[in-house]
Amino acid sequence: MKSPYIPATSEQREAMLKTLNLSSIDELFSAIPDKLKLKEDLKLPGPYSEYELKKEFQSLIRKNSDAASNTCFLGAGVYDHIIPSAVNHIIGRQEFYTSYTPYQAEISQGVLQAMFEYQTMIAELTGMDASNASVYDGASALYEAVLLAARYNNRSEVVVARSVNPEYRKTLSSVLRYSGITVREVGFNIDNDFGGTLDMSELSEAISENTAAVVVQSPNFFGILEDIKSVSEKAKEKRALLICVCDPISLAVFEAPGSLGADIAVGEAQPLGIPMSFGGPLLGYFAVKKPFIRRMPGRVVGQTTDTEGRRGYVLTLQAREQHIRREKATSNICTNQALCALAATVYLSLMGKRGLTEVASQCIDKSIYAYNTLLATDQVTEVFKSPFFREFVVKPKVSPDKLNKELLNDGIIGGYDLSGDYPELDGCWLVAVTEKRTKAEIDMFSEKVKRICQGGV
Amino acid sequence: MKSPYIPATSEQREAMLKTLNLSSIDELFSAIPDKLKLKEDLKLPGPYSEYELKKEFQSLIRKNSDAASNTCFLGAGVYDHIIPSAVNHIIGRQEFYTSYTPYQAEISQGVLQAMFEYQTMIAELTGMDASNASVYDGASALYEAVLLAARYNNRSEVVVARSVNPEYRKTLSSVLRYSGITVREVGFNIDNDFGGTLDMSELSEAISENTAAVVVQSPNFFGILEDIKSVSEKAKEKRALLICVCDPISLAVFEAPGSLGADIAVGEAQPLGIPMSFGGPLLGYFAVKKPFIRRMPGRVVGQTTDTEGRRGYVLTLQAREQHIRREKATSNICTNQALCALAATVYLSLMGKRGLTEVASQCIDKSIYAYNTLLATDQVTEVFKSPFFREFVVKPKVSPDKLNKELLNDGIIGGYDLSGDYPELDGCWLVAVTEKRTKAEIDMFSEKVKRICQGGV
Amino acid sequence: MRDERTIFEKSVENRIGYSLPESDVPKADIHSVFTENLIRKECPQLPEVSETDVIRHYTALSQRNFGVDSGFYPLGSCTMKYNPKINEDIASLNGFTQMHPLQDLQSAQGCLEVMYRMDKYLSEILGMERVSLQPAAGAQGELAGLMIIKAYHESRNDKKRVKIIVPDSSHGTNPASAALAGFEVVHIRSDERGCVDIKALEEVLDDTVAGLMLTNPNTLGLFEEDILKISEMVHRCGGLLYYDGANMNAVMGIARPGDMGFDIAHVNLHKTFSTPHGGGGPGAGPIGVSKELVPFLPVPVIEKKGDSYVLDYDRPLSIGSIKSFYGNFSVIVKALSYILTMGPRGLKTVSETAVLNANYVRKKLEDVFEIPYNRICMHEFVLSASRQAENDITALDLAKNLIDKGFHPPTVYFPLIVKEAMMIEPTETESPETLDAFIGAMRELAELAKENPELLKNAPKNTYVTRLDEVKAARNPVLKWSR
Amino acid sequence: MRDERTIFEKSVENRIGYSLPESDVPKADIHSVFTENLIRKECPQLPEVSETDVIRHYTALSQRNFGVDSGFYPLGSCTMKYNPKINEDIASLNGFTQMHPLQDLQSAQGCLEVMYRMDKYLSEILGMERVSLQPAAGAQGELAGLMIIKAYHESRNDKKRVKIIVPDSSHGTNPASAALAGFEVVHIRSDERGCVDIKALEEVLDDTVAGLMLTNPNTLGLFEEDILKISEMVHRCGGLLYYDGANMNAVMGIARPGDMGFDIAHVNLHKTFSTPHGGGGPGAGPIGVSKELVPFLPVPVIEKKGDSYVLDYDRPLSIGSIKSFYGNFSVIVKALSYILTMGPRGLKTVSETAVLNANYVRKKLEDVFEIPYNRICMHEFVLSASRQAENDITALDLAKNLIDKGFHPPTVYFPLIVKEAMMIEPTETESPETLDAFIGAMRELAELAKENPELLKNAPKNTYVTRLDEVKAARNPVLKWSR
Ligand SMILES: Cc1ncc(COP(=O)(O)O)c(C=O)c1O
Ligand SMILES: Cc1ncc(COP(=O)(O)O)c(C=O)c1O
Repeated sequence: MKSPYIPATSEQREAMLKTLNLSSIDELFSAIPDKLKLKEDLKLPGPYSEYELKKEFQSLIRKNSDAASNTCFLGAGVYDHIIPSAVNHIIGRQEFYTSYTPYQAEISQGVLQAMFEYQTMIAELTGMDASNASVYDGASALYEAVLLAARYNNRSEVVVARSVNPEYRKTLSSVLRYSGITVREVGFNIDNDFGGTLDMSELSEAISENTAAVVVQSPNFFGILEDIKSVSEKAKEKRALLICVCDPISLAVFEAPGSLGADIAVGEAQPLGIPMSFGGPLLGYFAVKKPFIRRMPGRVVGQTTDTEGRRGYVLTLQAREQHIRREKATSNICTNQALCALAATVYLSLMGKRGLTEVASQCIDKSIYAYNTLLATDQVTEVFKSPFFREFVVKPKVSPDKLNKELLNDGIIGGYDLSGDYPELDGCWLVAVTEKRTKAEIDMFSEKVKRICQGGV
Repeated sequence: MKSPYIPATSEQREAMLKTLNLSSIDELFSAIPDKLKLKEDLKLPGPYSEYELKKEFQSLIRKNSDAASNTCFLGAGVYDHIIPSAVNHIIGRQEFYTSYTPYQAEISQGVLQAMFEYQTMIAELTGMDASNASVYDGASALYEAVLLAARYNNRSEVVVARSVNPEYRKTLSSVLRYSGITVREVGFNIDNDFGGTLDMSELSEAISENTAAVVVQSPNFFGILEDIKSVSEKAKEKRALLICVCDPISLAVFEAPGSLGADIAVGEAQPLGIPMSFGGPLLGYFAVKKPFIRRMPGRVVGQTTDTEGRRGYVLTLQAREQHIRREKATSNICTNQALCALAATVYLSLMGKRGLTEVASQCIDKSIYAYNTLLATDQVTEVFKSPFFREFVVKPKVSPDKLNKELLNDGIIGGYDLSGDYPELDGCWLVAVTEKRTKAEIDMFSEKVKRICQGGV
Repeated sequence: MRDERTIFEKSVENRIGYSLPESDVPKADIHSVFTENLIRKECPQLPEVSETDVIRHYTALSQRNFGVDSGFYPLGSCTMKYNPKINEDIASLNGFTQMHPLQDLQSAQGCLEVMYRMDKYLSEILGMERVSLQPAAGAQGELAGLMIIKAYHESRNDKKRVKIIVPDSSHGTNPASAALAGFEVVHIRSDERGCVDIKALEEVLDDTVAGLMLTNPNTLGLFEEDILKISEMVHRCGGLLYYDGANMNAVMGIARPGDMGFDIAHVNLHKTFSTPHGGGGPGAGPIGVSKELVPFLPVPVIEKKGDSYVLDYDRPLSIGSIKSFYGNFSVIVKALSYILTMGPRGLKTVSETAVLNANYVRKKLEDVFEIPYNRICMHEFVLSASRQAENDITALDLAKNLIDKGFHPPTVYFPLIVKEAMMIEPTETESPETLDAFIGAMRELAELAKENPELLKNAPKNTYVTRLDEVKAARNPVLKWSR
Repeated sequence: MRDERTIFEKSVENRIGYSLPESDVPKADIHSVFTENLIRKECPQLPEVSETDVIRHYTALSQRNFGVDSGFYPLGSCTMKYNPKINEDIASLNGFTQMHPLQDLQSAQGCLEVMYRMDKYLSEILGMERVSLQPAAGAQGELAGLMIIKAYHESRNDKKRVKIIVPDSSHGTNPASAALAGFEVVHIRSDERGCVDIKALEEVLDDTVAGLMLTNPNTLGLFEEDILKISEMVHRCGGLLYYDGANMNAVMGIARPGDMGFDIAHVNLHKTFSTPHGGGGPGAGPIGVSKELVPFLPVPVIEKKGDSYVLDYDRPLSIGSIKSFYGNFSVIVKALSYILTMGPRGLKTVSETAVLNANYVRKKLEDVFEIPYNRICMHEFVLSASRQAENDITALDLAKNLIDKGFHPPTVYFPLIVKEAMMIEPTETESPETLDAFIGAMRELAELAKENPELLKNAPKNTYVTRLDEVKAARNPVLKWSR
């Protein structure tokens, strides 16, 4: 078949076969047993020409309601933040996006230096000593962290707050299933002043000499800030490691986990300039304190010098990795999320310290405004009393599921229905409000919620 | 005002002023008479942040019906062809689009070589000896050509077929208004077998010893092929130059003007990978036979060698240009349409000789199919008998204006209403059908036309 | 590594780089549809290459080119400022790029609103009554403007006005456009301060003068201090004033050509308004005119009628069209995006910073280079390599050495009235650190020109090609590739 | 020109590179909302730079990087084929990028259809029953597959199967993933033909074996001719077969892992299906399974219910989730775009051409390089620089010299069983001319290694940095920039 992506012409193919003393392409496959050879074409559509392809995908996206044409109040781990245009212009440079993992350092200084800068930024945001060059997503970052901890202190239990993102906890349980590590979950306060934060007394009970690590998320899945410092103290008492899951934008204004006793900080860096993309690719970040540097999973870039003494960068500490240590590696990860890490690096460079703080502040201001506006409708009620970041829980008079479906008709992507993950929060609704939302949109949102709840759609 | 596009901080500004021994920015403007200095801010909106800006423009484009979401049968000089994705990926490289005219050849070999390749392709398509590196559009290419001709043979009349694009003729008349050159127009056949082609006997009469050039377009504005060869013979008789306006896609299958006696070939190269963009930027091409090379307007790239004897490219024949010859220059053009010329070069490289022929053939096949299908509705009638390329004239039972308005409701951008430019073709409709249209779209189009004409919208 | 081949030399018979839908209508036999003499005998010899070939070829070419994103680009008179990326995104929306210029205007109200607003905003910035967006570049704006001057005088039956005056420092497009519009061009000299010589002007002003073209600040980067006087003089004798707005970046929000007495002004959107230059174009050169000249504007003019925007072609005094349709629309979209991004305060800061940056560089170079008109300049200044010329180092040598140091050279040998001219325009988008680096490089070159001039003779060395033989190119022009 | 600074070293206090809407809601006092100990004492020290700074900085970095569009990239095992530009355009449509994974599924039917179709198409290509798109890369696919193996045996109450067998030529992720899934790893040697040593396999097969992981063609680029026998042996002893699909580019439309007897297979979309590798990721590593193993697939599984696509989480035997949500969706879109572009015939031509190209290069190098298993190979082959090593020229030296000649080097020192290995995978997107250029370069290097080996010791020279000290980097790791 002729294709613009396969340059060898049939004349050239013939000539190459001749060089090989072969008379047909089939002979190249003589090592494959005859009975394995497909006798018919694969049952696939195509070929599509470029323009037909475009039309085909246009017809697919017509079946989607996206957050560009609808107003998004959904978060729950993936957020609709503003992405500066310059980000895509950089990651769209072929030198970046069509290159492989930088095995050959001398012609990969671009990716390598960018990853070095990424590591620096993540370490700075989290207050940790070092970061790797990314893992798949927040969930996989978490399981890598737990595995590190269990191997480090040779313990077999991990204590996880139920206020940690349920997707992460599900993934963790799956991956730990055959590891000999068990998960012990700790509940959260509901009706008291600390509503929405993890239950400290339950935590104290849960931690033991066999606890490899304690996992806490802040802001937690409900958007509520946890008291990491106290958790840290409890963990340290039993010499368990502390693993913190933090939102990177919140770290512009909230204390870094590294300053609060965390040994490992992990999380989802999608909010840093990466589109939601129906959940992937995301960007798992992974940062540690010094003792754990040589135990990190995945790629790490280090600074060094060339033969002329000039600064340069290489993949380093490879002795940890699977391609050298095989089954003894710190992780199996090979391909990571480099281009997303580059996007985050460009995003953080553009935002700078002021910009990121501005984003975080607006998330606070706008989510508080939305919270108050919603409560003022009298159609939703308060669930937790604790202060939150970007996201909050309320209980509307009609079910979240029904509410969301109705809102969609008005061009609004509603909040997350907590009923499935938290039976005790049946009917509760997790609403996210980023800097991208305007007062007008929030007012409209509250108005629609009010009307739907009042049955007057 | 703080802006991401103005890096100097206020501290740095202060320091710079100090270096200049100035105490305020105002002092920099002391040469400007006080009474000229604006006392108030300009009355302009803004500043908009990037995201607000995007929303603002989104709301503007919502007021447009574009040819991506509607089906376009409109041409009349600007065409809706397929543009391969790779074109934009190349012209989106900053090294190309953010650079200036290649005055400094050694760091501009990219643009220079690309323009050299563009010149080669245009010369090849048109069968001419040389091409310049672009002018603004087809219309300006035409007036430049007429000015060249009049200066060359020192004559003061130009004979122009009325079947030449009316936009071009209007522009030509405007620009010639103060030049001492008069335009004499030649009509076209209507009711005979040569319907739609220029009237040869009228042409013979029009050409005189004072004719600087004859201008003919083929395919002409009605999509109909002209007999360039005969026109050429008539022009040569009186030693007038022949200027041909040709569509570059049609040149894949139709004889090149250079082989038919044209001295100058000009036209609109927008169909070569350049979006319609509401009429701009377009791409004027300009090609000539040898005697006229040093009389061309605009930039020309030439091949040369560097100090090591290696092949390289420079802007050349600059002695023709305004920055050297000032009022004696061959033209006033300075900035041209380089990036569009690059797009055309990439387009032609991708298409290659087979691809361009395929595009041209499909234009022929699909426009013939559309013509026959429309006529078969019995609601439109034939106007001209001559064969056409990509575009044809019919006369529908309802006025083109009404038809177009109705069609738009069905997502169709209808043809061009000829009534304004050609009173004798009142009620006639110029319909373009490119390779982009499918049989289904054409059938739907005919069906809608039929229904509208039958009054059953 | 080094691959000198053109795309044609990479062609392989039968290779393809396209992908088109298969036709789903009956195939016509072209030989039976068209007469044989119309049909091309030999297919045009376009390259036969794959998409990979094309992408690699032009990517490699791009790597031999220097853009604003590559580094400092102080090309005087060209205003090579940074082009915000968002403008590119906006202009590439289907809702703009996929619009046909002739479609029903009710279905193109978004496009018309873009143009209507740009007309208004540019009028405000220029201090003019109305703006036409039709001209595709500065030079075409000049042509339109000069035609308006002609039409204006003719409308008053004043046929003797055949001359346009231009200063000797003016850009070549000015006289060239004047000639194209059918005028006789009269050059006048600049005075010792680099400005219009009032005496010289006085001498040529009479009732054959149609108008004066002026760049202000002029191409030396100097504001014409006597502009009010000049304007008064020209008007008194019945002429009009044309403003070449290539240098608007110096005065936005500070002073307006309309207030200075100019009757017509063009702006180069690809300079002041940050639309990228595309390796030579496309640009856009809208022209603004005073109230009196509005009737002469090119057609169409965009008007608002009730809630709708319409195109007005019915303008008997109009000069007509100087280009198809309505101008370089995409470029206009980018410029609108830029204006909205900056707002009135932002545009003023742009000019202030551009002027500050230019003066800073000037100050830091004045002890080592000759600066013929050395006083506070506007957004750019012109230095002369005349001191260096004593050691046989030309402006061109300095330019080529700057390339090796990672900078795009300034404009050289323009304006014509300064010997060994280097015209330096840093723009507001450059940081003080970048300016300092450039100043450092220039000072180093000045030092070398004194101490070790021969070291400067072979630049550039770090480029894909070394110095190119321009004479050879012009003497025996090779303008296309051939087998 | 040379600018070694990091973005942090370009920071200037108070400079900004962002542009955000101003907040239009009341400002909360963060100190009254949150307790003091939650609030950060010191702002994170991010760079303070302008957009121009950022664009120039990362543009300059990009210019120090080599991509597929820069040239030939025969990195064995990585399938560095050209990435069609249209795939990027399609994946960047708002209708895909701006979708939230948790929004009402009725409002995301387009996304679900993309995934449903990819499940079907990949199943067909692999000869499997169903596919999960969840794994983010090959290694995560392996992990999921091995967990399925574990779950399968456990579901049958077969708890003694604790071992996974991998050949010594296997990729490091195989044993690493097996360990992560809680298995004991057993390595077996390859035979003299470079394939699984049947005897060695025989020896380790018993009822403690959970499965065998195999790459086919293997990492030597050789098809495991005895695959049916191997599969029969493993199955007979109660084990399962896992297919590492990194090398699928050799056999699309020609043979299918499912038909070979494999029970589970992953494919790397960022290799075979042409999604760009992004400088290290993201990729996608979907896994396909046989009918028997469908119940164990990760959740959710996409099903069609009437006219709608739905997500099925209610799968009691499922291994659960190994990643958030549904996989690297954007990458999946690009791969779907690729499959539709090629169609069934196209994919077959891809594999045929990839194999032809590899054999052509092998043939043209076999007289000057040692090729340990020199027979018809599949899409890649491994040569050894052992002859050159006699003159002290290593595979690494050859690699670094290729850089200076404009090529990305092949994979070196893998697989581990070949000394001084260079693993060459040209892919089908390379033209014969490019292959010839590479062959020429390799032959020239072989010649130099014989005649003038010292000339090869200092490469690369034409790069931004020369050879880098990796030992230093690892000994005293500097993993972040600090003041
Ligand atoms: C002072 C001056 N006037 C006029 C022009 C012509 O503008 P354009 O190149 O847009 O035609 C230029 C551009 O170089 C210029 O610098
Ligand atoms: C043979 C083989 N198996 C597995 C992998 C791992 O795949 P990934 O990098 O996608 O995790 C690779 C990639 O390098 C490989 O070459």
